[in-house]
Amino acid sequence: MDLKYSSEQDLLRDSAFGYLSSVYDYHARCRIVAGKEAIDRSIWAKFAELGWLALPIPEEDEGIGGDAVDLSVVMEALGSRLVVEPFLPTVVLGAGLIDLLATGEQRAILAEVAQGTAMLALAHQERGVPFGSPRVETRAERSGEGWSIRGAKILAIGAGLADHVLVPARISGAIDDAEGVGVFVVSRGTPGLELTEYPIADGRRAADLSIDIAGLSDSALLGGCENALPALEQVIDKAIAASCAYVVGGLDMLIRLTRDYTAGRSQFGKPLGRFQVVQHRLAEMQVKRIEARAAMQLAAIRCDGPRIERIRAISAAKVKVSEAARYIAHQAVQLHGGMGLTEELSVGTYLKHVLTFERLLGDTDDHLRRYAQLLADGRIDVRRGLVNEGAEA
Amino acid sequence: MDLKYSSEQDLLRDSAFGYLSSVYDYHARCRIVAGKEAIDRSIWAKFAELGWLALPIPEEDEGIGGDAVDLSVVMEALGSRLVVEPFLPTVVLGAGLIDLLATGEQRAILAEVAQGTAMLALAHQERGVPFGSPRVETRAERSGEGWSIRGAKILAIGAGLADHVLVPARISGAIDDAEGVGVFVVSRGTPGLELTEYPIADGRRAADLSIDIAGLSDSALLGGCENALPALEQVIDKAIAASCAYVVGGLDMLIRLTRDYTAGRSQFGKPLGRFQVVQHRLAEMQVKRIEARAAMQLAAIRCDGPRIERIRAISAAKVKVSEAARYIAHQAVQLHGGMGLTEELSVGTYLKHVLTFERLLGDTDDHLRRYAQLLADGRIDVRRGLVNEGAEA
Amino acid sequence: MNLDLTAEELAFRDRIRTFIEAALPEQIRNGAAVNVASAFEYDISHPWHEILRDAGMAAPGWPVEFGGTGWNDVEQYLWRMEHWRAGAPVISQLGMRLVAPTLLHFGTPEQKARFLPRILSGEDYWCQGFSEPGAGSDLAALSCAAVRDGDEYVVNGTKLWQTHAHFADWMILLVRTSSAGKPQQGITCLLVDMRSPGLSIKPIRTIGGDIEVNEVFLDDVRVPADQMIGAEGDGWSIAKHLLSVERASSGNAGGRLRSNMASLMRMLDRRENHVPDAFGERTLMAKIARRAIDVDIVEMLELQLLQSTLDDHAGGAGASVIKLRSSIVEQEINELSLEVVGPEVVRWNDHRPLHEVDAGQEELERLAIAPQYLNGRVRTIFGGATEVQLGIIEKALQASL
Amino acid sequence: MNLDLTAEELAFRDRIRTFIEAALPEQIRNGAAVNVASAFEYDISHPWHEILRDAGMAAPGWPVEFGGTGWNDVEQYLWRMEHWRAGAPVISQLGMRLVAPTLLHFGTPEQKARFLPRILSGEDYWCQGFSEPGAGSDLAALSCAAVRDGDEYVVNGTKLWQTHAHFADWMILLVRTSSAGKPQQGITCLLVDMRSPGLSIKPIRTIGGDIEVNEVFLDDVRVPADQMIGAEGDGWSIAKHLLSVERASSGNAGGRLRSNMASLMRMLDRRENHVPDAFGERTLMAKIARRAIDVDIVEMLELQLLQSTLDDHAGGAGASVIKLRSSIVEQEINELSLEVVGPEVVRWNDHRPLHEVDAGQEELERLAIAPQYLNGRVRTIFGGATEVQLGIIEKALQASL
Repeated sequence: MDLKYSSEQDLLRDSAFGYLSSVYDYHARCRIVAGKEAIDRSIWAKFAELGWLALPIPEEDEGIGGDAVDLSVVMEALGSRLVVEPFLPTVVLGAGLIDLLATGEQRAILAEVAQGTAMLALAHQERGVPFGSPRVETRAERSGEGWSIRGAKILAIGAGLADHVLVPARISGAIDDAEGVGVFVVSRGTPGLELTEYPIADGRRAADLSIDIAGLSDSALLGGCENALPALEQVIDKAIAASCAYVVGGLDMLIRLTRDYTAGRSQFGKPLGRFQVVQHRLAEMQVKRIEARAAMQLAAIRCDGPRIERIRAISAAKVKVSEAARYIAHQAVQLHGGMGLTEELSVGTYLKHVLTFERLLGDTDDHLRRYAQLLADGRIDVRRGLVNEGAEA
Repeated sequence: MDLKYSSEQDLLRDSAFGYLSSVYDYHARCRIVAGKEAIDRSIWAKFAELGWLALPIPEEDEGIGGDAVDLSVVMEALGSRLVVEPFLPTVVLGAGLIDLLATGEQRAILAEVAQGTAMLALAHQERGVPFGSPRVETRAERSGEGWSIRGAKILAIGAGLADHVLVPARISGAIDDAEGVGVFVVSRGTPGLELTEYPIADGRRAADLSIDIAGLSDSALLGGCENALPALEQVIDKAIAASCAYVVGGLDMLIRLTRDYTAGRSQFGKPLGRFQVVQHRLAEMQVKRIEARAAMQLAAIRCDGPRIERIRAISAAKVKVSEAARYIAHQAVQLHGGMGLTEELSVGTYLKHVLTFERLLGDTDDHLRRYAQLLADGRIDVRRGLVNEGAEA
Repeated sequence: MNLDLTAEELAFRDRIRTFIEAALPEQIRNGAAVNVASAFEYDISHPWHEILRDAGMAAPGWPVEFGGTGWNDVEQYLWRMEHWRAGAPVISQLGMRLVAPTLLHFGTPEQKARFLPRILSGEDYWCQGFSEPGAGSDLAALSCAAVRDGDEYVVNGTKLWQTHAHFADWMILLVRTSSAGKPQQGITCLLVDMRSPGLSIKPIRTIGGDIEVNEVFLDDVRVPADQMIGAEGDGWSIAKHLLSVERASSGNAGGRLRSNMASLMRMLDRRENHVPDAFGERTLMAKIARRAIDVDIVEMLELQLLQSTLDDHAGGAGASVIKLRSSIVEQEINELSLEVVGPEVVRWNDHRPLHEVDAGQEELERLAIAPQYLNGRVRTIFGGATEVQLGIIEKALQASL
Repeated sequence: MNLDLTAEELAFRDRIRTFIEAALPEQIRNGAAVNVASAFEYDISHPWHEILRDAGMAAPGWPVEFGGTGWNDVEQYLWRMEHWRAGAPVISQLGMRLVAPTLLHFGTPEQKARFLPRILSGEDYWCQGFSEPGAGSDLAALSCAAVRDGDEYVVNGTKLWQTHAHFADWMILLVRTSSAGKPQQGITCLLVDMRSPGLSIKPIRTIGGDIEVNEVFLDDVRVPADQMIGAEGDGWSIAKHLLSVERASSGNAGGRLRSNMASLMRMLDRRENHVPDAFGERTLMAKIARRAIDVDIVEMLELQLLQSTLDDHAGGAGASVIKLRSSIVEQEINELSLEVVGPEVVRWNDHRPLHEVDAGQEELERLAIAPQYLNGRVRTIFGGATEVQLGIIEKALQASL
């Protein structure tokens, strides 16, 4: 049992927080978001230089071979500044899914990601499909040596920037079958791939995809795999763990901002921070943050483990972090008074990110249902503690 | 539109609160509960004298002909002192159901109730049957000129005291049919009626019934009615409205007790009541009480109206009053510190009543489901306000 | 007790319902439905103001001699309910509901004659000048100063959170005319022409993307002394009166909340291609029931306030209870709306006002949900923050028997 | 990072699991399962104490020379987890976990030699004498006074909330020996024989029906001066140390909460004749999931504390966060248990201890749910009320970078 960061992780943490605090204050972020692409490519290049983009990529694919805890360290730092560059879609979702599925030549994309020369996106969401459902309406059909794909996807974060978009499509079976789904790599500019890009609430960009592609090469199907939903579930779980770390980074910032604002601002003749209800509110925020952080770390630890324990930790984290984040962001705005509701301060932007975090990758009820199902099936035993007890138990 | 008490209701209110404050302090209640019957019959006689037992009974049955708002006035006063005498089972449930169903000679019981010479109970709950379900396992069968009844009931409040117990039993149809249920009047001592009496958490007593009765006279079936479930639903709704009033009476007392205790008790050098978190806690308690009171009054107003609007108001009241009561009772205990957890003060007894209130007659989830079903069916229109708009709207 | 309308009230209700249905242009109704700021956009509320004015119904609460309708409390209540029901905007919030009552109560006959008709007609649009960067909930701390100079006051200072100041012709301003005595003393109320030299406005963008509030800078702004309300030093009691009017009239909260619920139910009905998941759907419906119950109870509290029975049980703090609860319930409905729409609620369009965006009404209504939620956080901050209301309610509780 | 046990730890865990399974009498396990007071009943915990003593495992946390086992932190953690898992009671709460650490830290060699062996053996059962009618969370306000008279102190005053004082042989008592200076000064710590003349006990019944706490009256009680811990006036720092030990060791909260969840799941499985209502059942299951998640996170916090990483992020207030959350989560599990059992949870039996009632174990477990909920309200009051913990957490937040 070891819950301490390794010395490498401590270094990574210092470097990540240090670098971002030097280049990524709120005003810098506002400028980036207002720009044409809504990202800063020089910062992305620096991410590559610092090795962050190579972090979870295996060493044999020119990566660093880090684990989910390493990833959580970087995500927490990114979240503390609400970094908009597409780390999650490129490194966690895109490279993560390629790593799980791709074989041979297909894996070359991983080196491009590590070097910062390729951005990726995952376009898995279809309109009206609930979290965790195996439903895939987008269809892939054999045509000669290759594939043709037709369908539509929505809310693909970072797809407008992506050099390659990963598109799950149904190769066989009925629309809700658990098997028969493959993931295709579709490169930017492929005829028949139409992207409609738009901002989402927190300033990042997403795109809807209209897909009517013919003649995609045989090698576009990752790993030749026609049973990719388990890998998709796994990579989405990793993305949830990473997103939780990102949010937790922001929560720490929100609490500091609020503590400092209430210390400096007087009302009714004394600093707001000396009113007992404000003090207890800050303490409640802190308690929820500490819980959220524990949940996020548990999720990172469990990310690469067996499925049931992974789901138990990931869904727990999504539920706890969502609840904590909403409470903390609401109270941060409340305690900043009117100022918290303006774009002049960063507080509201954190709230906007919390809004998107809560709605994407399954909401609280979705995750409670997923957890409850495992409880009802007896696959989660409430008497079992968190410590891995080995094969016997 | 009139939300003021009538002058008669003001008088009734003054008399009810006045009488009970003179005879029913916490220590008097403790003595009564510790007694053999766990009620005080001289107080019951006084209730009769004051006209409370006759309140909802029609004038033609030697009653006063009051409405549900009149009843709520008395219930609120009874609840402020946690009166244990069986007003709810006798007057609201028992007399209420007889009034709805009984014909001819059967109605004579109403006069006995009004005069205080008969106590009643309703034994409708069967083990494991959810709130609102039409399921009745107890069976009644014709035998010659009369009836035989077999079955079991649980948690019949006040049944150990009752001169007559009202027993719903299935006369025809499958176990879950909406029709085919009648209500039988079974008098104390009827052979084949076995009662097992026990206390419930708040000090009142209930009984389980084991029923194997033969040769019950034909006139035992109230009104000869074999479709009594709608009347049962209606009288249970009335009992919920009345119980809400009872609880709200207690909440007022809890808040006063807590206000006064925190004003008198010092900690860290000043009265507890001067700590801002205590002040805001008291205010939150007060807000919830005021909401609960509004819900209770709406329920009383709607009690005798059309079914949908009745359910809308009754289920709303059960939900709001439950939530308010749990919060207020918990906080009252918390702010009394250790003292709130002892039998020396009355605070904990109110909490015990809240516990029973929440669990009986449908819990919060049951009532949310009932309300949600009407919403889903379009029978509650959220755009419609509370003001009765006449037939057109 | 009963909640029945009399035959006369029913007839009145039918009459105004018919009137509003006929008079309200679809464009205004649609615009109001996608209004994401706290106040209704000027270009939505002003045309409706003109329609009501022409119908003689712009100022129901005013005395008849100034253009009021002579309706009683119940009729005014029904009027407001029907507004929300029809999806009509609230007009001229500041002028009608704050400045006019203040003038009626404290103004000179000349001031009434000069200002009221132009508020009624819509010629003058008003904003308030109370809050300052250092004085929000705590008005007594205000420092914007006015010095008498002959027949004029010379005003210097900064005001913050002036809703629609960028549309306004006039501002009702609180200034400090003396720093002697308690801070509540020495506050004075002036009416200021927004075109006065030395007055400038800095719009502030909210997190919902809207420009609704402003910072207003006063640099040697000269205000004629006959534009003072009451006497020098009366400002505190005028402001207190005005804020109590605001609190009491912050309703019709029930109607507003019902309109929020109606919007939520529309979102529910419109979800496309929703894979039926009985449990998820029913869970959502139970949550909606929870909010619907809250709305029912807020409305019941308002009816109790209207019938003067609420304060018996709230020690006089009934309006605070309603303000506190209605703002929280509104926020909770907003949160539930996010959940009802699901992932697609994160789509964002920056253009304001949203009703100008070239898209279908259904899409606009969906795009409105996230900014309404964000801007809606203001409900528990402005107009007396939740923490302030709790303080008022507690004091009332301590003072009650 | 990982949560794996080493092979040695696994072997240790297996060994103690096997030991407890073999050693724990069913009667004690059943009694513990229907224990409705906060502490385990004396007649449950004492026999288990004797079993552990005979096995040399009564005092794992003590130094080996006094009878400790020499286990490291992880091993002690596993030991406690296995206790909860097996349904074993916690033994001699006060003596083992409060008095002994205090003696070990502040006691003279003579005091250690005199008292520790008898705590270990179970011969002496201890209670605390800190709180007073006027000094609960605010210990500095205590007024029970001791005056030196030769080799003795003469004590007069009243103590309140003494858990199991009616079973105790000894009491660790805080008294005021001086009223000069700050109220924290002048507090002294004495060890008092409960059979001393002048000492009397008034049992207090809780709302759960139990006699667990007491009021203790001291009327000219004479205490030999060699039963003082530390010096005169050291009482405040001794109490602070002791309370911090209590807070840190208030765990294994995770194990306790898991055992509460296990009881809730048993109630769920046992519901008789339950008409299947898929929606209601699934709603309940989602609520149970919510609580199960809370338990997972409390346990994670405890593991972080065990590994000394929690306080980095809690500014040193990690133990307070765990105390606060574990007490609230326990209360929420209790509330959910009421809901799981349904209407029949209102049945009441007055007899205590409940395990003496002549009924089946399943019925007793159901009868225990309501009193456990009621008595469980104490969790957020005693051992540092929630409000006190919030104050500690806020101070730590202010002091952090």
